[in-house]
Amino acid sequence: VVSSGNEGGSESTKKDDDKIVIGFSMDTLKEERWQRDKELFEAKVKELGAEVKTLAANGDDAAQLSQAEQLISEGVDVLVVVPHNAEASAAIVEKAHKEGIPVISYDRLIKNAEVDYYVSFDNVRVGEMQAQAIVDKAPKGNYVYIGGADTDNNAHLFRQGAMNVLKPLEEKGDIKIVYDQFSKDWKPEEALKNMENALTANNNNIQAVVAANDGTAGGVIQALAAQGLAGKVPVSGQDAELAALQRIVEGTQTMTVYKPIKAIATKAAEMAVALAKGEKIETNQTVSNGKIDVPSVLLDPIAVTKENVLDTVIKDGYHKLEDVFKNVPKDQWPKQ
Amino acid sequence: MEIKAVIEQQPKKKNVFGKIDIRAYTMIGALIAIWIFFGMLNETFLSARNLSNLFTQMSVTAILAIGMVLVIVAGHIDLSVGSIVGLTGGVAAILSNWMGMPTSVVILCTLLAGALVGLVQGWLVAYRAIPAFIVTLGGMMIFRGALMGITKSTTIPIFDAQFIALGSAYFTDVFGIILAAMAVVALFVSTFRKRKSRQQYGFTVSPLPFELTKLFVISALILVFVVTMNSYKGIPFPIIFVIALALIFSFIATKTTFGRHVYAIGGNVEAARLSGINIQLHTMMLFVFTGLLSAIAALVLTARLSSATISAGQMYELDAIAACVIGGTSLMGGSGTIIGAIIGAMVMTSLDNGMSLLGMETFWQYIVKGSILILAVWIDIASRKRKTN
Amino acid sequence: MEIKAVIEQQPKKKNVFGKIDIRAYTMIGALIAIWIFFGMLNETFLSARNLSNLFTQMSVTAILAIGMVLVIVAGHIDLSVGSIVGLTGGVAAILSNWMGMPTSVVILCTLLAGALVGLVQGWLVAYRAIPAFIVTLGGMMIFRGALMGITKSTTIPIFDAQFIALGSAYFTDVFGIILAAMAVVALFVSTFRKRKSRQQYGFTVSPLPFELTKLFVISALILVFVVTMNSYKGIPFPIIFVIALALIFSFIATKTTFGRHVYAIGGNVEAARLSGINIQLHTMMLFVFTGLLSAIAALVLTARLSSATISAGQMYELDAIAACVIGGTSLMGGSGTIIGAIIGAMVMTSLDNGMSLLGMETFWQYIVKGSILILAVWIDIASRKRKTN
Amino acid sequence: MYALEMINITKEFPGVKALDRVSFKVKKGEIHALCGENGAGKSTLMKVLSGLYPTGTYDGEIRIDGKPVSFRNIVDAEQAGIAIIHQELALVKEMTVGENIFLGREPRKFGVIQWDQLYYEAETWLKKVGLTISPQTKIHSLGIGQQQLVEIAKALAKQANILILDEPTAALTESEVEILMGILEQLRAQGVACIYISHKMPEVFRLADSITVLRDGKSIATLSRAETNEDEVVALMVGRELTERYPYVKKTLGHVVLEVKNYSVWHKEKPMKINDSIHITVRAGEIVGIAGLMGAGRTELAMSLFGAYEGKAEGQVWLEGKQVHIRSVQDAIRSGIALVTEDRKRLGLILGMDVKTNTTLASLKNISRLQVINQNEELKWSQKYVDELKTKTASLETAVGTLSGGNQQKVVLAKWLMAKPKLLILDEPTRGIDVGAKYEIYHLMNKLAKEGVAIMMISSELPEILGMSDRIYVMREGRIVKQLSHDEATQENIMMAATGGE
Ligand SMILES: Nc1ncnc2c1ncn2[C@@H]1O[C@H](COP(=O)(O)OP(=O)(O)OP(=O)(O)O)[C@@H](O)[C@H]1O
Ligand SMILES: Nc1ncnc2c1ncn2[C@@H]1O[C@H](COP(=O)(O)OP(=O)(O)OP(=O)(O)O)[C@@H](O)[C@H]1O
Ligand SMILES: O[C@@H]1[C@@H](O)[C@H](O)OC[C@H]1O
Ligand SMILES: [Mg+2]
Ligand SMILES: [Mg+2]
Repeated sequence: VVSSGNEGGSESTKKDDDKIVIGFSMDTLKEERWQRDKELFEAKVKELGAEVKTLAANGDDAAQLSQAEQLISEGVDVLVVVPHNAEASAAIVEKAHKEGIPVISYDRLIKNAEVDYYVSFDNVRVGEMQAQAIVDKAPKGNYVYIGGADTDNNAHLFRQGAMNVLKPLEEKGDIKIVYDQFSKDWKPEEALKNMENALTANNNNIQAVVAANDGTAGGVIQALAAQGLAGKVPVSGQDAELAALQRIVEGTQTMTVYKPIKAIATKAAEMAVALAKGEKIETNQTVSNGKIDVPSVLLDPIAVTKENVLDTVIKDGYHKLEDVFKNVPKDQWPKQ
Repeated sequence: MEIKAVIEQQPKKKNVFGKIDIRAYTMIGALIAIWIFFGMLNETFLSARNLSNLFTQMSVTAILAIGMVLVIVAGHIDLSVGSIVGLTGGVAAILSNWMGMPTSVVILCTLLAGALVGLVQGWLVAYRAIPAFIVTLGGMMIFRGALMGITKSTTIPIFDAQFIALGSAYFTDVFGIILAAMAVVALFVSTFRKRKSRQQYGFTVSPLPFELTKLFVISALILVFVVTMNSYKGIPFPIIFVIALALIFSFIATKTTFGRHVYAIGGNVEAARLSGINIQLHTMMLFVFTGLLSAIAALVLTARLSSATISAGQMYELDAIAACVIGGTSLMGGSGTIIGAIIGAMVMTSLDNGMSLLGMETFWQYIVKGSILILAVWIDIASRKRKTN
Repeated sequence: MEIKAVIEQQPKKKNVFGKIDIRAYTMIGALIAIWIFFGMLNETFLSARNLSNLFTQMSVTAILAIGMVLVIVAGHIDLSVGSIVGLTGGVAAILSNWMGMPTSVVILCTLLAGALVGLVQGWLVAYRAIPAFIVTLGGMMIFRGALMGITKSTTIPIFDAQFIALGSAYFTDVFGIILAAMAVVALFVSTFRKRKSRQQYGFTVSPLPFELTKLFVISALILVFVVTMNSYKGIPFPIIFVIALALIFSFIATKTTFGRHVYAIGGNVEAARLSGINIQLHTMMLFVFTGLLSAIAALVLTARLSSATISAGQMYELDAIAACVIGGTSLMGGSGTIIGAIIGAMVMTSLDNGMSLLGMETFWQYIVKGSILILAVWIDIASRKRKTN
Repeated sequence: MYALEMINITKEFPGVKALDRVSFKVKKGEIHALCGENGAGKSTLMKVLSGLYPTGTYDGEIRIDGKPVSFRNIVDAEQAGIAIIHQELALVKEMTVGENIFLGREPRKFGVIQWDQLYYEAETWLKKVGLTISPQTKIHSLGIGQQQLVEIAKALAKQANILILDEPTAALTESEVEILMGILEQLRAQGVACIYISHKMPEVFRLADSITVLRDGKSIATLSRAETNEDEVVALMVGRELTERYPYVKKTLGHVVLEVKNYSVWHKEKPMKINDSIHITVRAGEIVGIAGLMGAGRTELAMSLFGAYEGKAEGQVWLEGKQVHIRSVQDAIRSGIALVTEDRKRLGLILGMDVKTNTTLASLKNISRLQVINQNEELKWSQKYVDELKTKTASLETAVGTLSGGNQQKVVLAKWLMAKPKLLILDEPTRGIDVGAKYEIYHLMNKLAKEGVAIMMISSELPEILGMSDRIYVMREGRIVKQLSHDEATQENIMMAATGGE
């Protein structure tokens, strides 16, 4: 009675002309960084002479699956996926493979599926970098962890990374984690409330804050500013958002994790086009995703501080100098 | 004979689709317009393959909308269905993955869990007279929290192939044809039975050629559907759920005392009470139904994604409600049809599908979807008014 | 004199708080219980500093709830307020940051934008008879999309210190005391004026000692509030917005023809129409109000965060509706008070704040909040029933 | 042997003792009338009997055929052979006539409704009550009178041994009342015990075998029809003698207030005229009656003149010599027109709001400055009308929904008196109101007329039309077919004109 659908003609819907089409299935465009991922990826693919088709799912697993199905039915040659959910997107891989379409996992690893390639930064590593940067500034004292959305798997990975660094220090007695909460839907206002409560509960006796991304860091810094503590307590972030970089050069935020999006977007685009042409791809390592060891290209995320902002995000053209230093008197601008 | 004189006017009113609400007609029109529109802009939109996708994609919303119609008809609302989908999906995944239960046990327990949370909510609404809006808004939070608690906020993958098939398998071509044949036979038999019964009571019946034309048109539609689906991979599994549930609940709504009593409660609760209808029991049952249907939707969704995630089902209640309203259900209670809701779900899914095929920017998609929702109801209301002026 | 005979019964019913809905009383009780509970579990909860936080944290929900009450009273609903908060916040940030406008212009334009989207929605509801649920559900999507479009999905920081002050400044101690003094004087003057006027009309008034006690109690409460706030940093700016808006809208609701008409429309729209009330104009105005209040909430929120983000305001509509309902507003329309809604907002915020102070796990927070919502309404309904049986 | 005995029934609501040790007995095959003023407790007693207030919520005993019974719910009572037609229409508007007739008792097999059987049987019951409509018609497309007949059919279909009719004729025309009387007589012959509640004395005296009078929740007397008369019953009901039922006074007429010329009103949904070429004049100080059968189009005329009917209107309306174009209720109020609608609960009052709010609703402008209401003025005015109309209410802050019908009607009247109209249109002003309150309302009408108000009274009660009007227009099928002066008018010539008979 039931067929698994394998016998469907996989070639039938593929476009006949030899123009290569890459499908890009994104989780969301609702955060600044993903907008950039999209632009850079699309530009690179076009530069390489292929077409690209992008769909974003607004953070809904089912919607992402549907959109992937659509890309598949349009006959793309390669599917590049930014999964909203690591496990849930395994279904996408399966569907694509049935049609003979290879899948590249972008930024986040698709788990429990035979993904062809993985290009990313390591999210646990991001969490570790965040915590480490803060520990460097404040080796002792009361710590606050302001997490992301409890409903986002990544938020748990960042927290895991941070705790990898913080827990041993806590056991040693150097630091004490006095407050540890997630922020609903990654909302800055939730982070603000959480930080206000943390400060109140500890009578401002807080020496460091690990915030999961730049949005939540923004909320945290607002709460600190209200107590005149902005700039005195180190705060981490992630994503190298313009607003965060501006805070970093002003001194209220300590660091952000810059995932060189240009690098990942470019690399992914190159791999995708190469894969479509049937070329072989060199990878430097593999990452286990629970089912197989996925051939992976892992790029290093970069901790950006006041000191290296010029050599990283600005040099990369990720942001412009005049934007980042907009609120700093011109005579204090660094020389490029 | 007086009876004849009165009954004879009916064929004019009754028609091919039976008693669908007028808004449903507007919506069938809108649906066709949307399809033609996207079909012209994008060649793949009307391909068998994309239609197969489309039907599968709408299945979860459609299943939820089926239960929602009845709740709204009775004058209530259920904001918790999305969270119940999440929670019962989590239960299913835990049973299947962590506890290694066979699919049948998983299905049974999941349905039970859905019915149970529905029962509790229904009891609060019916027997404790707490407004459904509050109970289910609370439920929405509680069930989401419970899901996060029981899954420890992790995603739980499903490995059981049988389970996964629920969401992603297809019926073989032959089976599809058999199904279509059965449906056509059932259609003919029931129509002729009905005619005979009416004649026995001395009512006039519509002329035979008219009736036959109608039957053939419907049969042709069924056939076209099956052939189209078969030309890709066969009828997708989830769609059969939708069709079966739509038939069952349409039957309940229009042919059983339970269904009619629900409409009576929504139309005039005092009148219903004075007619000896057990308002409380009926109300509670409606929430058991939405709980149950949410669990079914959860099984389909979890199978489709082959994993349970903690954000699964978020905001689905709004989709389901929108589908109902687009399909002619009045939020004041008392009127609404299941078939209308399914059409509403189809309209919304077609928009999603079409816009994303066209690669429209996300923010435009929001704007267009919101506008279409308003526009659809607006046109419907305006056209009804014009007719009556 | 017969007039006296009838009027004399009033003091029994009227009381310190005027005509607050009975549910609001239950909720004041619940609020006190919650405060005592958290106060016992966590020493900082009842500290001046945390109370100051708490009031600030509730401001956005409270401002939205003020508008929502009237919309619900008139028998409608507004699901778009959260998205309007997002959109107008984006507008404000663009004007302030990208275009470098001075704060006054930013405020003016933002309020205009809020009123405008409210006007459009109100027009569709009032003059095109499209159900508010649909219009504002559509609006919810459209405005969120528009926000993403105009901000290009980026976070826009605010640098204008004046603007930021709207959300995070405090009034100086002296100013707070002056304010309190003014409030107390106004209270005394208005009460005695009212007494005099009543006496002139020949109505009896409640005994002077009773009235005085009442006045002193309220004055004391005002004083305690100001002193507490001053013992930290002074009255937070956003709270003054909330208080001012609550007073203005309470006045509109209870003392003006507009407010009276709104309650009449919600009570029986046909009777209201036949009494010469312009239903459509009133309905439209209500949505202009919610738009305007959403814009005010957006200013506060954007200033508090000193940036506009595209997720700002998401789901706030549910918080606002929950606050109204907890505070005694009936979703069937016709009844509800502003002060009740503020108390409702306070209950919800206290729960959030207390649980987060205790470091409770997120999933428990969901479960507790949902349960309290249901429980509050349940207790209220049960106690009312007991009273009438 | 009694078919029904209710012994020492006591029922309390918070603050009200609605029934105080009431005893009530009905024989098999008798029509037993239950009379009493508004709020006397008639409906409450019947709700106790029909299981709506279950055992335990009242004190006392009920016996059927001598055997004590206790009803937990409506179904129990129905099984004991009791059927009731409630005072308020209890129909589901979105559903068909047939569905309504069998609501809760649908013919079914395995829970599946047998539609053909249902409609077939519904048809039979409709014929019994003289309705020639399809049982598949939706209720909302019927007029109030037809709906009332459907209610009667619904009760008859239960084939009960005890049939309760709580004011079944309030919305019926004379000819429909005739049909009902016929049915009741037939039922009596079949041995069914009927309990008949009505404020219309002629009906009571035509039908009833015995009459029980309730006053203030107590049973005052049970009389045999043969041994009593209308005056005695009325006196027992109100506790005093009422000398005259219709206090007609000859008035001095003033200038023409309302002149309607060649006025037509279109149906709001169908392309047909509901009113056609209407000519009407009303003078200051005059009470003009408008008679006609149900569905004659009188309500639409009134609503249209008041700017409240959705269908469009043609023709001219002159008020005090000036032509006016009334497009909304606001226009009407501004021009000095007031309309007391026929359905006070649905259209006249906001039941959840209090007496004072309802009283001032249409004239808030007069007691506010800069949109701010002067609450003392509000109290003053509403108190004034409570006193003037002798409205029985606990306080000005009592919700009107808790008042009895007559007192509710007085609040509606107060609302429009406060608007100081030049023309007061009353649509069925005394429907469902007891004799005492009626009498007060008639006096009020006379007083207003004397003060120079022009009054247009739509009524289906012929005695009222005859007894109160200076001039009478008779309407049939949307047209004015006859005009009669107070002295010319008789029951016969009005009916003749209204039915178009010879
Ligand atoms: N549900 C209720 N709650 C409170 N009081 C009630 C309720 N129902 C009836 N009453 C009161 O009980 C008394 C009797 O009311 P009931 O409706 O039985 O009078 P009635 O004789 O039927 O009057 P009418 O002729 O106007 O129909 C009235 O004072 C009424 O206000
Ligand atoms: N809502 C409606 N829908 C359709 N037809 C209606 C509606 N209301 C009234 N009608 C029709 O309009 C005509 C006039 O009815 P209307 O109620 O005005 O008569 P009336 O003389 O005022 O009678 P009544 O004594 O019942 O008030 C009738 O044919 C009636 O059936
Ligand atoms: O970069 C982050 C992304 O990885 C996470 O999933 O969502 C929040 C972002 O800040
Ligand atoms: Mg009664
Ligand atoms: Mg009428």
